[in-house]
Amino acid sequence: MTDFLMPSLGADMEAGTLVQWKKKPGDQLTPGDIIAEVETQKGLIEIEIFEAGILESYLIEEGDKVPVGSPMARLRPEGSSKKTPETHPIQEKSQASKPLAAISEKTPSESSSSQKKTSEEIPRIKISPLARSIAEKNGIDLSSITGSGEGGAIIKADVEKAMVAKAGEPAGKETREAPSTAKTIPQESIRTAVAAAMSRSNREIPHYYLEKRIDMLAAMTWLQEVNRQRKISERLLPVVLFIKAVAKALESSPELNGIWDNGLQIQNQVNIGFVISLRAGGLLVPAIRDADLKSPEEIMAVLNELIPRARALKLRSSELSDSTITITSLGENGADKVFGVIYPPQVAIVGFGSIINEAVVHEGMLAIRPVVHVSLAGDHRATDGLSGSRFLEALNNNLQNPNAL
Amino acid sequence: MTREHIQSTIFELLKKTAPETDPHSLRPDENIREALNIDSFDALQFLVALNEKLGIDIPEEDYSKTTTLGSLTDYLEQRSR
Amino acid sequence: MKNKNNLDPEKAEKLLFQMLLMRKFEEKSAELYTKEKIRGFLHLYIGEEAVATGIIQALKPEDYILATYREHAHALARGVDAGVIMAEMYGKQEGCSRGRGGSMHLFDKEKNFFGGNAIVSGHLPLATGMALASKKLKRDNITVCFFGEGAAAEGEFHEALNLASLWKVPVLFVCENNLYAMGTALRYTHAVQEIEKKGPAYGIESKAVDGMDLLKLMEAANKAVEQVRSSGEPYLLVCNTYRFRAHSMFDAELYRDKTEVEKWKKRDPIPKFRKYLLKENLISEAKVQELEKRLNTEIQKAVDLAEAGTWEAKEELTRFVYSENPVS
Amino acid sequence: MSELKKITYREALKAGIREALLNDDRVFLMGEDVGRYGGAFAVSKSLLEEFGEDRIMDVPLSESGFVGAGIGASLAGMKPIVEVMTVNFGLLPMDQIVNNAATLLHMSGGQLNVPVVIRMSCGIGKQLAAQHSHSWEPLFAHIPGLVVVSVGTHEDARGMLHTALEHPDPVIIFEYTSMLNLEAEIQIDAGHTDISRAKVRREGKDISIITYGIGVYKALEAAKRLSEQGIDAEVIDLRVLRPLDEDCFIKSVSKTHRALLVEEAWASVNISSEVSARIMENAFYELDAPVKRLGGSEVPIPYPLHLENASVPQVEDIENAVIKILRP
Repeated sequence: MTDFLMPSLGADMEAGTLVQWKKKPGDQLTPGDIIAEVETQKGLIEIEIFEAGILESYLIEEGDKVPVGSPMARLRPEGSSKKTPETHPIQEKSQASKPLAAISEKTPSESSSSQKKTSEEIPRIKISPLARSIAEKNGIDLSSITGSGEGGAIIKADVEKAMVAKAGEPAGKETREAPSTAKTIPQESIRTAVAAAMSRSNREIPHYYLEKRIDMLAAMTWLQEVNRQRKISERLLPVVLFIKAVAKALESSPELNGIWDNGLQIQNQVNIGFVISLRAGGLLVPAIRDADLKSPEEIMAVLNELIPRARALKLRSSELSDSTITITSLGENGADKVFGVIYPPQVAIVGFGSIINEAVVHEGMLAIRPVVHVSLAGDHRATDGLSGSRFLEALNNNLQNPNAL
Repeated sequence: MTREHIQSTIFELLKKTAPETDPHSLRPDENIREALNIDSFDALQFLVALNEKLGIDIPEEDYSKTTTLGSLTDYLEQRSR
Repeated sequence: MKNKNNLDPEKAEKLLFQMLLMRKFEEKSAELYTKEKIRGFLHLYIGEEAVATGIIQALKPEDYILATYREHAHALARGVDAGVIMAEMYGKQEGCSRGRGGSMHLFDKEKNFFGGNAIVSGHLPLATGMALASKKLKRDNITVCFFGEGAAAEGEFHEALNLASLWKVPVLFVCENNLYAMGTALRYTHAVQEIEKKGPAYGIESKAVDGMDLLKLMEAANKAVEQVRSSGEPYLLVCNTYRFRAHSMFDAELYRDKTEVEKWKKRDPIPKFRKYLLKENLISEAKVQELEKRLNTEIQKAVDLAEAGTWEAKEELTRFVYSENPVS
Repeated sequence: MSELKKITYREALKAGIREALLNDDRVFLMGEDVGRYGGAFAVSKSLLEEFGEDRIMDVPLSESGFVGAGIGASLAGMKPIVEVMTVNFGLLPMDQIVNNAATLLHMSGGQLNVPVVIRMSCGIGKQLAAQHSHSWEPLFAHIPGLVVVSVGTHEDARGMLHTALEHPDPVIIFEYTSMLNLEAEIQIDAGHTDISRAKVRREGKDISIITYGIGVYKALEAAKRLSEQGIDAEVIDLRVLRPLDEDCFIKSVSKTHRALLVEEAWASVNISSEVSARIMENAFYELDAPVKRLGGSEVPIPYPLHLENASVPQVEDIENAVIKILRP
């Protein structure tokens, strides 16, 4: 038995529509017979048969449109009674081409996503290819060179001038590393990164510590009142008040909101790094940008978006490098107090212990009230205890007036 | 809503919050957050998810009734009636 | 022992076999095309076999032949092996053009077969130039150039005829007038439909002949070839013929009537020639049957060779853009 | 030091043709008005008298016909020099050049090489207006299978034809109408031109001016003026536009680190476009400034002299462009 296939009548013919069968099942077929009429984009074409035999059965009906190579009818070749059907050339072809198609589907999406990542926020320096390669070979810092080429581009002559200047300088000056552009954060590297940062902090930063106990009754009452009126998904956590209160307190102590790079550089933006511990160990400190300008609701919204992303290790590199000060908060059920280690190059970290009930003297009376122990670790190169003390006092005031946050 | 349904929902959501733990091993009187090491943010997310799944809103003043597996199940069962 | 048409049994058998081979070879090609073994364009000569057979039998091996893209039969008549032609149509490197040309570009320099030219009329100036070279080099070979009546509407036809006559070079122009330039009938393309009238305008002797009758063609061809060879001047022979099949495989034949095709099929040159040979006792029934059998073996051998052929390595792609041994 | 001789570009071309005719009997010149008229630009004046009409053939106005015949003659063993009076008529035989001359070797699987030489005069003449002022070197240089050369100096006007005729593949030679009367001194015994290599016409270290044809003398003049301002420009005559001698200009740019590309052809998709792309591909890290191009203004060339001059790069334009690159 063989299949009669929709013939290919031209390289540009992809399919044909069976208009009419010209032979019936049982008919004797001789080469040259017209078996069917097929409609193509070029018009009606009579389809010729090339082998002798008997038309066994139709496999498609009049009106059907099928691709070239599709079986149209079954034939019993002359002389033979039974025969295994031939393997279909078209089928073979499509199978063979499948893996290729799969590969080509995959590649573009992969490459485009990786391209997107690497091109992110790299500052462009206008420089000729020749000048760039000379500078790279000789370790010349391009940011210090003024270009004299077209449109201010750095050209070979400029780099050579810089090389002469460099040769005159004392050796050993370290060039600043380019900002990291790491994107997906490999889990195992987080521990290493934390270790490195903390070791560096301990090695380089002379820490001083201050602590203050803050009465949280007003803040908690306010929070309960606010949350009572809200759907559960819109409720605020106490940490939101901590973040906002810290941000606001920095207004009067801007020297704590800065970075140390051969001297204190006070930062205009208040980007609060918020310590998120990962269940698998290690921690990440993404920044809540412009926290001083955000309402508590906005800060909560940021947390709702940021924390799941951090846990999935899907932070952008800028979110990890933007912070100007760090907050670590242990929540309700942890230790009473936490003393942080400053995250370089920042100059301060604020630690909030658990909110606990303690006996306190209030208006001359002993009372049980919710309190939080807040610590400040400061870089003694940048600030001293007086600034820190002023900051904690302001923080206290802010938390006593939650309405104003 | 059956007690079984409530419990299986609780287990499912806890597993999502703390994937490396086994919520089924919780004793009825054990503090969930301490046992499974869930911080305040995740705790809130857990309650939000419960609300979405079961349609039960838990006011903040009732948070104290939700600390153990037993009390949480009782509470939800009662609220669902 | 030759009869009045200068035929002896040996030549008679050879010519009949040649035409049967052309027919069968192309029928097989059509089948292989539908099975996607052969791709690109495939133009069949079926119905016109007497023309190539009649003209080429009159030539010497050193004569140059240029043909069109409907040239399988011409290559076969010239003695290019059927298997090598089939391999070419498969695109295999065992083909006569290493598989690079396909159906439309059969070349065999050794056989002085210069294509396989698929720009209509583009090879007419080449033919004139080749004949010019023969004249300049004082060779006594002639150039034969086949083309369709469609080509006679191109400027290059007129330029080539004018130059050939002007320069008095030995070229035989053979117009295979099958009445259709693709799908447009002669009456829609030529103001003067007797193509043979176009030769005298350039001072070229011209003649029309029945292209469905091998005997008449042989007579006309022998005379024309002889004249070109002896005079060294061009000649235009118009062979009025008909293709039974569509222009190419993908052609719905909207432009002509079935009854017209059937009418022409009655004049099929192959049965006509066979009948004549039998009548003249130049061949026996038994011999005819033996030929048919040999034919099938020959075709099968051709297909086997093409099937067993190999693909030219991709690394060879850029070979022969330029000659490999340029003079420095 | 060999003897110098003052000679016009026209005389140099003619000397080249004459030498070729004397050198090989198979060489002949064919073209419109090459004989009795003496050549449209008097390049072949008196050659008819010297060599006779078999070797110096006047042809009718039928570019497809006689270019095709030239190709055919070369296929059959002759060495034709086909003159297309000007490139402006070069589109008429384009089919012959592209579909036959450039294609036959590859299409026949390496069997048929086409050793024809086609000369065309080219470029802006003297106020010949839009239809007679074309610079179509890029059009021909686009086609694989052709060797395309450009005669930018007197030395090449005399020395290029010989090598072109020795080449086994079709060579298109572009000559420049506007340079015909230009006088220059050439060495009497200067040999034949290597048409596979570009030529450094002036060595320099500050910038590479890469050009061909009419651009060569203009660039040399500009380089002279620039040297007075302390700028040392290298001038490269590409000479062969296909296949490009990449090594030459890549080496030069690697030395000077800057490139200005100059030609008269319309700026988009011209030879400079290709040269520029190759510099990017092969010498990107050597560049100390962006590659700049000076090409023809993209308009049909107008008749009035001042507009004609404005439509192609002049010496001052080259000079200014170099200064702008070096002293931004």
